[in-house]
Amino acid sequence: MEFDLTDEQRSLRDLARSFATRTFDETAVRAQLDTEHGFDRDAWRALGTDLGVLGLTLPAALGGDSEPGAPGHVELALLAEELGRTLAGVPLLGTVALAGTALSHVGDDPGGLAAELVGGVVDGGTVLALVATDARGRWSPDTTDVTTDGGTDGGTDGGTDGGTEVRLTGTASHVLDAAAADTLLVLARTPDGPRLHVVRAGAEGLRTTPQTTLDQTRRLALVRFDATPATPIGTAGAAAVAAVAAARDVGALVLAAGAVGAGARLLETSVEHAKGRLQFGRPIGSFQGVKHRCADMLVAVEQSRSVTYHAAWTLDGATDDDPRTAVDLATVVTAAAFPALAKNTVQVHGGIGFTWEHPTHLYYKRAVGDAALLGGRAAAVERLAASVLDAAS
Amino acid sequence: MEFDLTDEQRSLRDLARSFATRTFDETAVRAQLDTEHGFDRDAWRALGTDLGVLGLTLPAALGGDSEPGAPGHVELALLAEELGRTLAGVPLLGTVALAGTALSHVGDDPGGLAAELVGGVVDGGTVLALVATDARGRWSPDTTDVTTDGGTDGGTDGGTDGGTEVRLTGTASHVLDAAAADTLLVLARTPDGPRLHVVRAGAEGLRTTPQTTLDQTRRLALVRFDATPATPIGTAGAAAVAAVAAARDVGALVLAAGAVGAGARLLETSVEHAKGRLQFGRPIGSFQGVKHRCADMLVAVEQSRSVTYHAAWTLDGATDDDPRTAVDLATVVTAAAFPALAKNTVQVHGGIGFTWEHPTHLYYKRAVGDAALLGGRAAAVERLAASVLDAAS
Amino acid sequence: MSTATTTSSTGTGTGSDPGARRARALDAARAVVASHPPTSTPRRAFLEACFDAGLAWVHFPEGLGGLGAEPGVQAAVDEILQGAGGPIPFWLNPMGYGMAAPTVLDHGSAELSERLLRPLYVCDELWCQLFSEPGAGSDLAGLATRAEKVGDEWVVSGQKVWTSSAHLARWALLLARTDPDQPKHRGLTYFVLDMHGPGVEVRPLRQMTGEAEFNEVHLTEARIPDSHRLGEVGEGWRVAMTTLMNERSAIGGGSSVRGSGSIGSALRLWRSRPDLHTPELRARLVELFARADAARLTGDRFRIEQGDRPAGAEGSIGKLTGAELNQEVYEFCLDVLGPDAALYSGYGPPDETDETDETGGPGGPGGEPVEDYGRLFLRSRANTIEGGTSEVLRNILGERLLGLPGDVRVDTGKPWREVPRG
Amino acid sequence: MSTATTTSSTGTGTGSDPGARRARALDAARAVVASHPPTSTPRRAFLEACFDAGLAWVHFPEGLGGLGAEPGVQAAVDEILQGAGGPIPFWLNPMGYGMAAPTVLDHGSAELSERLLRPLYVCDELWCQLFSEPGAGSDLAGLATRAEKVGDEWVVSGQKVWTSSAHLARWALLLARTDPDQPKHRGLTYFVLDMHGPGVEVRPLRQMTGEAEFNEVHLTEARIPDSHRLGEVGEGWRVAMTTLMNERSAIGGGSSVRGSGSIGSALRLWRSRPDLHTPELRARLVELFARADAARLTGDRFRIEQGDRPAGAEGSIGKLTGAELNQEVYEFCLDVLGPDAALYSGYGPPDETDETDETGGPGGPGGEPVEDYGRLFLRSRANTIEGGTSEVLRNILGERLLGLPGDVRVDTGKPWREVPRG
Repeated sequence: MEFDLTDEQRSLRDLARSFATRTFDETAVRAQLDTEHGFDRDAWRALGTDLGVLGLTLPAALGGDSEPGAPGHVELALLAEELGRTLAGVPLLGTVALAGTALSHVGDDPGGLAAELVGGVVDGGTVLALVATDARGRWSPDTTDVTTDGGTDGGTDGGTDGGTEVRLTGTASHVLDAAAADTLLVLARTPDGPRLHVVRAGAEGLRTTPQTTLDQTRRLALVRFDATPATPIGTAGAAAVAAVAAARDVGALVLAAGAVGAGARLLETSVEHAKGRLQFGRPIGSFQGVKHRCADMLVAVEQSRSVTYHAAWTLDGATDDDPRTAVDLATVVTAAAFPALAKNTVQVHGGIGFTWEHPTHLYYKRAVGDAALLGGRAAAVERLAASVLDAAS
Repeated sequence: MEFDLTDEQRSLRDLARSFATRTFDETAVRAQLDTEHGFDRDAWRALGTDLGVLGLTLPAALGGDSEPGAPGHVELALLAEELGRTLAGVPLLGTVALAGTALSHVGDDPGGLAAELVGGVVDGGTVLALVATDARGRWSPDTTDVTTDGGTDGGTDGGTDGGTEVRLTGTASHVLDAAAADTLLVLARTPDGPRLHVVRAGAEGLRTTPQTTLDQTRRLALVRFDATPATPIGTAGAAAVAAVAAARDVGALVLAAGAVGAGARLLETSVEHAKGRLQFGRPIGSFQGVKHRCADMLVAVEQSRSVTYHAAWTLDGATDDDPRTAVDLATVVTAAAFPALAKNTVQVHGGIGFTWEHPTHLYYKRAVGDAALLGGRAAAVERLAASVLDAAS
Repeated sequence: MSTATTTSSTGTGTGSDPGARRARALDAARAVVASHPPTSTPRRAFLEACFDAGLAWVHFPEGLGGLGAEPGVQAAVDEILQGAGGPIPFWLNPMGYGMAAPTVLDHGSAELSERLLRPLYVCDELWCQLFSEPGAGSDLAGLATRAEKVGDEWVVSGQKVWTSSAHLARWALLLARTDPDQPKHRGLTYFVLDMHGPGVEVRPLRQMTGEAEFNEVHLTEARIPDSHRLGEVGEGWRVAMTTLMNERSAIGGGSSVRGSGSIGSALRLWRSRPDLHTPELRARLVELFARADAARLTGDRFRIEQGDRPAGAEGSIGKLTGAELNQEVYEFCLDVLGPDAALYSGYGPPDETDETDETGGPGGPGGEPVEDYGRLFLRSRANTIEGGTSEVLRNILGERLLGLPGDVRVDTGKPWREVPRG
Repeated sequence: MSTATTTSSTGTGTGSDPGARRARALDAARAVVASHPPTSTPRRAFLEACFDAGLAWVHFPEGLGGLGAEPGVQAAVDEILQGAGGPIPFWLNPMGYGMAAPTVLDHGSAELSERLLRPLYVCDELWCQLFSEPGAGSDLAGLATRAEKVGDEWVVSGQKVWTSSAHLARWALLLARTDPDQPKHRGLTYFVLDMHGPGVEVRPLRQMTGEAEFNEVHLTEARIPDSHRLGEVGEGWRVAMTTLMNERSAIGGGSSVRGSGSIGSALRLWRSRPDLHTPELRARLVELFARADAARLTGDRFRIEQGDRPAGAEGSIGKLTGAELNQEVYEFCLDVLGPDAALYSGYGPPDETDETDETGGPGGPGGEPVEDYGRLFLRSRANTIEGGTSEVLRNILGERLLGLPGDVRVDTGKPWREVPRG
């Protein structure tokens, strides 16, 4: 039943919290700010091999743990929530939610490429990046600026011949974890329509240029392909677009769940400060100006959690709602709530909350950065409006 | 200098406040709710003959007091602000601001009709209604649903022959003070374009049906013309449209100024209550939840006053701003602030503010009703956006 | 927790296990629906059958409308009864069903329960609540209505306000001050008042919509037998808190049907008037929809996470957000209506018999749409005041759920009569 | 109001009438511009000429940068000086020009004014303010930095924070506690501290933008001669209030140029990126524009209505609304930027020499646009905290302008050392 966690799910949550708290205290999180890729490969491997939680939503057929009766999105959301609480430096979003989901939807996998890649993801050994933004960083699978050689003048070998090497040329910007990735999964235009391609790090003609991000805990890069060798995977056309859209949905769930965890942590920090900070001889939380702000934060956290869990349960097929609508609702709510929670946390803390030394700015930047990913809140609002307002009913 | 009231202007304001306070205490205002037309003809006459303030913005050439060097919009705003404070039941908006301004802009007046009507307005003897809404009540001078007989099949007598009687047919809804008006000034489509026409109350084929209004202090009516005799006035086409647009601007100024006065009164009421009402053994105004709400109300009143005075000074030609932009700004700010002030007043008062016996609901309904007049806030937002955002700069 | 003569309301009735009790309740519901098909049985007869079968409140004791089952079983029973077309008892007698019944059971004598519960459930006797006073709104515990013991009776004088259905009610839940020398919370006692007795005068209270949905109740030496006291003398506040928590939870619980409530009203307006669509209005509506759905899902989640545990302060989240959302939704509706927002369906004379949805949302007792947007708009203005102002609710969230310190109090420990009022 | 040796700052200098004083000031300004054309004269020489001609603060006494004219004359003088290309002195030395100068003049000795005002104005000596402490933010009067009299000197220890330009300043306005046994407001004294003296350590304080615009200042037995005291011992709070009122008024006064400040930044973005326009963003921007213009016009109106009267609590309206507006405007900018909102111009290492506009708005001292939206966005987060939190400002509006009762105080009348802190 929706919202009714099983004992196994509770255990998973406890495990994830314990891991995140232990592995990503503030010092560890800050240490990642100055590293090349912004996350911790050892922790990633531990999540895969020690905890075994990276295949939750990846199909069993490819080596993951997801089965039709237990799709795993609720579990993924719980994991993402706990990792979000601490701003844990791991590439869950890019590798599992985006690239992993896209690989899960490629369909026919005659060369076993998808299974090979998913296998690497599941044991935490591999970092993937899904390239589905255009040259200006817009999430726009329909208008990617990367093309296969031959461009639009048409090949004759059809669109399903996995394994035949092609060459990619073009640019994609704002690609999550592109600089760190061992393998890129690239949506490129082909004569048969958009298609996913596998490109190995270090491939000829591949250049990734890190971009300076507002949120230092998630790294983006500009990716340029210049006749870069690539292996097509899955079918071209609508199927590829659908795979990327599915990836976006799961990515949005992970963002929303991360926002729930981070938002809950911000609320805790704020309440703690409001209880302990004395001004005018009394805790500032005894002033309604502060108390009511905290109350609104509580509402924001609880509503964020509700819509996020609902999206997870719906992706798992456990509600009557439309999965994409449920995910968009989660994005619309959390992408407003998370920045508001972070702003309110700064305000409750006063000047100290504005300093580099205080952790709040890390959360604030995560909130702002996340809201700019995957098409942003505006695109989710637009899809939600089309779904619930424009549809006949 | 803008915002620097002259001694004469201050005197006018004091005079208006004293009149409004004396004539429109709460009992008098409530008494008007149950009358046929919702306002007090005696008070109207007193404003004209005793106070002599109804011709402030009407041209001296037509018998008013407005001269090129002293156009009178600041004075009109001060008058409207003070009348708005008490919700004084007088037809200032419809008769002076809307119909009076339109008459001031008709141009050639060979028959002396405009002068005759303005003369009646100035001494408070006449009530006018400007008919410029369509059959659904939308303020849309370009698409009025009233036409002269002959419709669009073309007359040959040109468009400037004031005095020649024509017949009007059609419907206009939501016409302010139409049931009370001695004379209607009607925008109708003619073969030469839109043109203003004078229709006397009681004319053949004229039917005014009062509509039940949310705000009982301003009355609207459905007006039907069935081959109703009418006298054209002014030139047809762009000039008539401009006259109605000018009327709308001055009408919007009067609405904004009324909102300032009413809003200031709401703030005073709220502060008074917050000081005197004790809960938990202390005045509720000592709780930040109430105090901060009152502070926000103060900001709303002061900003409303600033934009409204600015619009008045700009209509008087005393600033570099564009008059219509200044008026639209005033509408955009006050049409949001006034309802918010009324809502906050209810909230500060608690249950008592929701009762019929407490005056707050009268202000609340005025705020809501005003926001629906003259095209509403949305139209002003749209014009303002076109002016300040879309214009090259 | 309860007076000596009270039967506990927790379900431990028959000694059977919970599963058996559940099965028995469901069987009983099916049997009632079979023997008294709600669509062809008079309402009163149907309700009598339900009560006598123990389906009124399944967790109540047998003979008093219950079967001693777990409270959670009620939902499944209601699904059977209402699924077959039975009425929603809560809406027929809201103060009676949701608030009076559990309070009388838990805090009154067995005799009192015997006397009151059946007429309450079958709607022979409606209930109202006499809590708020002109001088005691947010500070309910500061109320001044005085009850003095004279022999075996209490003599009550004072003024109550914001009473729904007082003119229709036979019984009232009354909170009165029995000891003004105690600090305010400790001098209150809770009673059942006979609204038909002498000294009880009900006056309609007209509100800004033009209607008189509420009343003032003036008490002038009204008399209450001591046997109609609920809980101990001086324990009225504690008893009332349970009651209020149930009320807020009921108001704030919201609906689990997407697009119901005020947002449903807005959606119907939107769909019926495509001529009024603009991109700005569309953007506003989808934001309101998202907030409404977030509130709805939060209500669902709390209900499920709460399970059989008693309602807590979480209910205040639904009440707070629902009230503010209602207001914004109806503001939106008026903005959609454009010039027609200036019109109204009529203030008319005060109508004493008018009854509307407590929440100000559309939908009468049967849920039928009432799309009088101007009236709904005005009515919604009270949503952030009635049943706890938004300020009080934010304090509750801050203090009870987050553990923040209370406002600085100037009345703590002071005898009630020494605390300034006004 | 002032110490015995102080010259009053109100303009009664030369015995001539106000009109004559005004004319004399304008003549002097024209003469300086003619003799020292600002576009070809070194800045320091130009400022010296202004000071010596009495044009620094025209209402100050002659010889101390003024001419004894009415304060209102300054605007006309500045129009001449700045119209010819002269610098805006406020931006060269904000704490010095706007706050230190009038405080030193009003509350310091004549000798101190002689020593300090000219180097201040010509920017030989910059100033900073040592008020806030880690434990005293909104509750500034609760500050703990201790000053003890030893002979003819004061020995000061404590920690200050949020000090702009502390690393560049020669002098600081310091508020310190001289009597911990008095209630908090009465135990404070105001000083001028030599930042170059021993016991003064300045540490950069890095903020979320990555910059270090502010500093912490640690005072360890720093010494101040008693002649550098401003006002009487124990009168520091009253002196500071004047200073703060001037600060808020300066921050909140806003600009009288439509479309300047943060909204101007947003308008430039909008116009330069038509590819990013959507109806929703357009609707948001015009609402922000309207709010910005309402704030701008309110600032103008208050300035004109205020005339020569001292700044009052009205200034808090501009500070409050400007701060909240700034934040929303830059949030809007990031939303316009879409995916690029995720990028940043770089946190780099802490840069101690960085100087930005105090208000977080775009525009450096000369007003040149600085369109680094990510940085402006992050910087604006402090706007609702610095110079008075929005909570404190709403209290000020409620209490001082509306006359509402104060928060219930638990520290009134208590000796400072007995009030809980933390």
